Amino acid sequence: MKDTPLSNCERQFLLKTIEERKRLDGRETYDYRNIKITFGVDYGFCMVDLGKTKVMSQVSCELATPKETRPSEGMLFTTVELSPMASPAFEANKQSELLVKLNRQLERCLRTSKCFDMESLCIVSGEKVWRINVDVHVLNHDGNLMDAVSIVAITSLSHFRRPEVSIQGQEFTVHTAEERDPIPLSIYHMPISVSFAFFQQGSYLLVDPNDSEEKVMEGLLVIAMNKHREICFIQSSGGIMLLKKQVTRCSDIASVKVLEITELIQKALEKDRKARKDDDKFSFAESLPKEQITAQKLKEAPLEKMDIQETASEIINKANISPSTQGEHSPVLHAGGVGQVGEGITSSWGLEEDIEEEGEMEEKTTVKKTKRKGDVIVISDSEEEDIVVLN
Amino acid sequence: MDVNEHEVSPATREFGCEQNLLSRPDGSATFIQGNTNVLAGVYGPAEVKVSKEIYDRATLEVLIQPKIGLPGVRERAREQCVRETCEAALLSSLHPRSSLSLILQEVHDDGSLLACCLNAACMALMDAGLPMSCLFCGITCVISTEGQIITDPTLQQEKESRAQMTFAIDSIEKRVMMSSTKGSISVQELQEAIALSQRASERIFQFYRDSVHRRYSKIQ
Amino acid sequence: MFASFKDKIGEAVLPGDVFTLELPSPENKAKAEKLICGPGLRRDGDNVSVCKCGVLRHKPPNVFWIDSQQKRYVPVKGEAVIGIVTAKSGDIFKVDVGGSELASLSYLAFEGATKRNRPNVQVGDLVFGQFLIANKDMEPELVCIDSCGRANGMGVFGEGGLLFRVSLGLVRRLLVPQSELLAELSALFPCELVVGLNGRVWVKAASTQHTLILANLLQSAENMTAKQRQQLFRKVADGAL
Amino acid sequence: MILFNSFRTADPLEYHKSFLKENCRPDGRELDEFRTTTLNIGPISTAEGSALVKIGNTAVMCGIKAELTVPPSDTPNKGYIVPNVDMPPLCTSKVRSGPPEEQAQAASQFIADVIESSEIIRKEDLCIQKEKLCWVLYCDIMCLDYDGNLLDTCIVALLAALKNTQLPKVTINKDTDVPEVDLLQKSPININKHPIGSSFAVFDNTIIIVDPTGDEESLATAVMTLVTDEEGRLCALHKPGGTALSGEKLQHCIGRAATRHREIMKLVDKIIESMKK
Amino acid sequence: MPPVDRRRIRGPDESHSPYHFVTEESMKCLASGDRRVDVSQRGPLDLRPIFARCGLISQAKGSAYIEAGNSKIICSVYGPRETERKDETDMKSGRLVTDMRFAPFACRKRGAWVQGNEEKDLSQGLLESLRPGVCLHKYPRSQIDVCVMVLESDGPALSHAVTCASLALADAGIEMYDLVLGCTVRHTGTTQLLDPTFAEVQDDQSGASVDSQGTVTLSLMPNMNQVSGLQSDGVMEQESIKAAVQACIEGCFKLYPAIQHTILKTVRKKAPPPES
Repeated sequence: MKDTPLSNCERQFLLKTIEERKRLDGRETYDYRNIKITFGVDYGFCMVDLGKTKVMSQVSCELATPKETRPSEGMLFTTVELSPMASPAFEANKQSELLVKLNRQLERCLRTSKCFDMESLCIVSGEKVWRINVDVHVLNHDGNLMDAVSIVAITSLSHFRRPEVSIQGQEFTVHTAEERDPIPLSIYHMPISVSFAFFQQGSYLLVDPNDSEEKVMEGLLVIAMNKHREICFIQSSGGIMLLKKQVTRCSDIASVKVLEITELIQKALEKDRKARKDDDKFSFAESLPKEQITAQKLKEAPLEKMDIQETASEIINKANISPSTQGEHSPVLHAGGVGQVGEGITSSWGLEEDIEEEGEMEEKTTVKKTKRKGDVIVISDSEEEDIVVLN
Repeated sequence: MDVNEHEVSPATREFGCEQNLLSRPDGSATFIQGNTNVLAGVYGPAEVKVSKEIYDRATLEVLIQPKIGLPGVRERAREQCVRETCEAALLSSLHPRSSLSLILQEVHDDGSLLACCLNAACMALMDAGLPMSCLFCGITCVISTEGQIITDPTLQQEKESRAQMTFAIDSIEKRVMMSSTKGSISVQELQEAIALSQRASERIFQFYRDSVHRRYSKIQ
Repeated sequence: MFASFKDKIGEAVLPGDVFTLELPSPENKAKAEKLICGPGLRRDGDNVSVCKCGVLRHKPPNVFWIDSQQKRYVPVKGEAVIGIVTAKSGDIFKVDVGGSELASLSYLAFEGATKRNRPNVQVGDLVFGQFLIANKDMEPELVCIDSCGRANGMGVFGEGGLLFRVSLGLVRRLLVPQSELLAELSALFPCELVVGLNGRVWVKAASTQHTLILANLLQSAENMTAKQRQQLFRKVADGAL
Repeated sequence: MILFNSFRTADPLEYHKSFLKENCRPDGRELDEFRTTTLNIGPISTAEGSALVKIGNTAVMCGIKAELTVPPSDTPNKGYIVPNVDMPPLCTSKVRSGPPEEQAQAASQFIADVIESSEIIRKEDLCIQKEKLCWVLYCDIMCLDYDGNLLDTCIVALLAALKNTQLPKVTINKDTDVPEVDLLQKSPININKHPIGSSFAVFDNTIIIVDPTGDEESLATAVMTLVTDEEGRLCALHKPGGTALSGEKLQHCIGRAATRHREIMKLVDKIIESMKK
Repeated sequence: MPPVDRRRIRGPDESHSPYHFVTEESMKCLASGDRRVDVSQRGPLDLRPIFARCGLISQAKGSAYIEAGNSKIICSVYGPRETERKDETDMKSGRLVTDMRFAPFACRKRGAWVQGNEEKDLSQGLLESLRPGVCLHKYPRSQIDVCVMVLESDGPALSHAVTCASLALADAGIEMYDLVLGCTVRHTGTTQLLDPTFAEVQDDQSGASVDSQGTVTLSLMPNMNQVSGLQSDGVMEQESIKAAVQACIEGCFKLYPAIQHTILKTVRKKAPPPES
């Protein structure tokens, strides 16, 4: 499917508003859209809404053999998936340029920046380590996927807990959540990416561009940073030329944004932690927006089971009164290992091709054919069971 | 049948849904059954690839995305079930040579996942405003080791059961559109489960109706 | 299922709901057969079944249809839409109207256009036109002239203005004669407004600021009652934004 | 005749319906009549067990290959059964070469579910030594000619091939901890249950026919496969969508499936019997 | 990590064929399998009895099945149909597409579902052998698909595949200059074995002491007496190769009457002669 094309009219209007330092959704130049962070039942699940952009992530772990180069370190695998749900332009299982870029950037953001302790994931050096998988799904694409993906990935990693392992020499036991409380990963810092869109040869910039702004932008600068103002990666794309001044300004803005977002994530994590501690049963139904008329809820309810058995028996009995009129066919055997039943239409497959393994090659087929004719007795509609024809 | 059993396991868990929650798809819905949650998005009628074009009806594609890892053979089989159920409900001959795509994303599986997929699919198709001859809903039943039939089971109940059945029921005559079973089932058990599902389906259809009423409540 | 249509008018109905026509008494038999089913309704013998969810509407004496809030547009003959020109090929333009296929638009289907005097239309431009051909089996065709060959408000859009998308239900509400919403909107700021039945709205006011406000107001009017909406509009008029 | 053939090409659905109206089918069968089922057990000597099954034109070959592996860590006393159905481009013009398409994948999953549900073989029987060694049975089912009713054919092929399977004796050498395989001592595996499938197709929401051909499958509004075992229990009621059926109609189909089960069981038993002679 | 096949049901990550662990005494019984020890039964230059039949697969335009000893091969032909690759520059003549596969249970060691390199090579070999025999210029802008499935492999499969495929092409009514017949000779030291079995091929490789051993596969168009394909593996002297090629050609001519007969029978069945 194709995306709706951008009309000249929209393009011109967008550029004009940007020149007037306005944005379509009423934001200021440096404003982020609303960020909403939701957690689920499982540890390591997180859903992030960045305006209308929606992404979700699930962290899981499994036991694996470590890499030979790093025998005492755990492994981290990140997978971003662009669900065809997110945009009509996305196709399932297609390695698009955007997907490759997002995957690569997320990997740089999390793995290369060493944001959590990989060594604590080692169980037996060189033999068994934890492999942490981050599965990110993009569910609705309204621009700035990179920032949304980086927020959801680091938040779900911070939320995740892995089973505890006790080691006795070379032997180890993995404890279930009932036996021992699962333990969180030790996160050193939270790298968060901040995207800047540039327009008019870099004379205007916007933070957190949405889909239509991304369509008219000339260049993009992504800065990933943690709250200690340490830059984890910078990526510029689109072939714009930026002044040193502009980059430093962006990194200043990024540091403020990262601080805000980190605080937001911490708060959300704290809230969830408290809710779990108070044993507030999480429910997805509770997380539905109550004020919206597009949402609806229904409490659990019993079902009257009284006469179910009678209804069922009745149906069965009724069917048994008129038993199938179709008589059973009796099988006919042609040779050791070959037989047939029924006499509906016969197939284009002769019966004999597999059983003829002996005989002279030359005249074989015809000889066999004639010989066989007398052999096969087909019993029609017979109720007798013991008629077997053998060679 | 004593009344206490109902308290042990409710026939249906808490339901929730939200329609039109995604901005990009033509129709979207999330459906919640207890802790099971599925998100659905629909695009179409849209442009169809020439290789997939059908001259007298729309081409429906269904994609089920698991939460962890990539989809495999099990998802393919489920997609087939959902697709053929939707095809029977949709009046696809009204949009020939076009494509309809339905994407289902597992958000959390706590039992009855296929049923929840069907419910989310139906809600999303309704939201997209695609013409349908009837609605459908999904209900999962399991038979516990004691022989008790439990509707809308949790993952735990599914694991402890000896047999599992998922049905799709149509909204007009409450008949069986889709059936997928696991485990060995006696004929009596099957018919009981169908009868129970038919009864449970009425609640789900009422829930659909209430949701739509609420959604259109502000348009007079 | 339901005895009659009449009780359900103005209420939300779901696909699969079936109405039985009132059994016609001999004298008004002719009348009952004349029932006209609009979008979302299908006649099946003596029954009328619903195939889309939405609100059942009735226009006396005997027109019924379903008003739904869908997003995807399906072309209908005679409807006026805003299209985006995606390509020029030979004597026609290919226009994206939001349907399942691109619509075609002839060079000659503009007011005053001749073989020599071709209209100035570029790829990416917006056009306002109506469907000359639109059915499920054929490629839709747009024209920018009415049956008398006059533009009648149709044609290529000029410079400026903003294009945005709303639901198809809202568009129809904007286009009902004496639409309250439209009246309230135009009372706020003087503006040019073009509404396509395919859910695309083009607006142009005196300043960018005003254009933006109008667009945002329209988009938020989707799920509001008349009262909520008027409150919001009043707030805007008082200069809250 | 020529007119009739062109009717078939021009409007296949009406063509079929005109027969169904008269309670018969284009190939001359009654509505609840199966096509001739031919079974050839053990044609492949390189497989531990094999069977070729034809239902009408549809032909499926199942070959069982047994290999040795370590039992799964969560069930250390069980072996593996790995079924796969493939529809190579050989069997129909609709499939192009490449990985299996949806139909074949769904069939693989269905066969896996039937194996699981019916407990055709106790997986415990495949374990040679707990936590150390077990058999994995690769049940590779290949469609050679596709003319409808793939699932029934696959199940009969699988069952017959499993009945034909002979596993060599395996012992673990205490000193070296290496398994030793004695090809001279082979024994059959214990078949715990005998699942047999019956497929149905629905036309116009009302007419139910058994054992649909390829044409009938593509024109039907719904298809359904019922799998029963010898105790009359259902191992699968597989109806992937399509038009709806009432409980009563299902019950009728279950009755037909029971008759079919007896029929095929007799066939399989007779052939196995004849091979022993 | 190899990419995981998500379109099939997966078994354990690793499993081993029981033949790896066979005890010595039962190994002997394996090794003594199907070989020409007794010359009176089958001489070194005798073919195995062959059974051939056309038109088994109802869905295909043409099909054939061949059984030679334990080797079992089935082939179907689809087309001529619209070519898939439209960008191909040469549209004047048709395209022949071959796909040769082994069923996973066809060999003693279980094969993978995914087409391996060996199968791709064989497909290519099959294509090269068949192409000279087919009047491709009669089918412009179209393609003819030949699918070969080896159900059981007992000895080199390519030669039988060629014969089977040309039978299927004939059955499909594809215009051909001549039939294409395949034959294989196994050369070990001084002996030459026509139409070898798996055991015969296997046995030689274990006895590595022989310095001249190899396999020659040849495809022949018997009426035109032209060789359409020749392939040889292993190390052989020129003289041995000459002899092997001659043996192959003779083998093909031995094969010819049986194949001719099969075709005649098929034709007669399709269009029975008017009864006089």
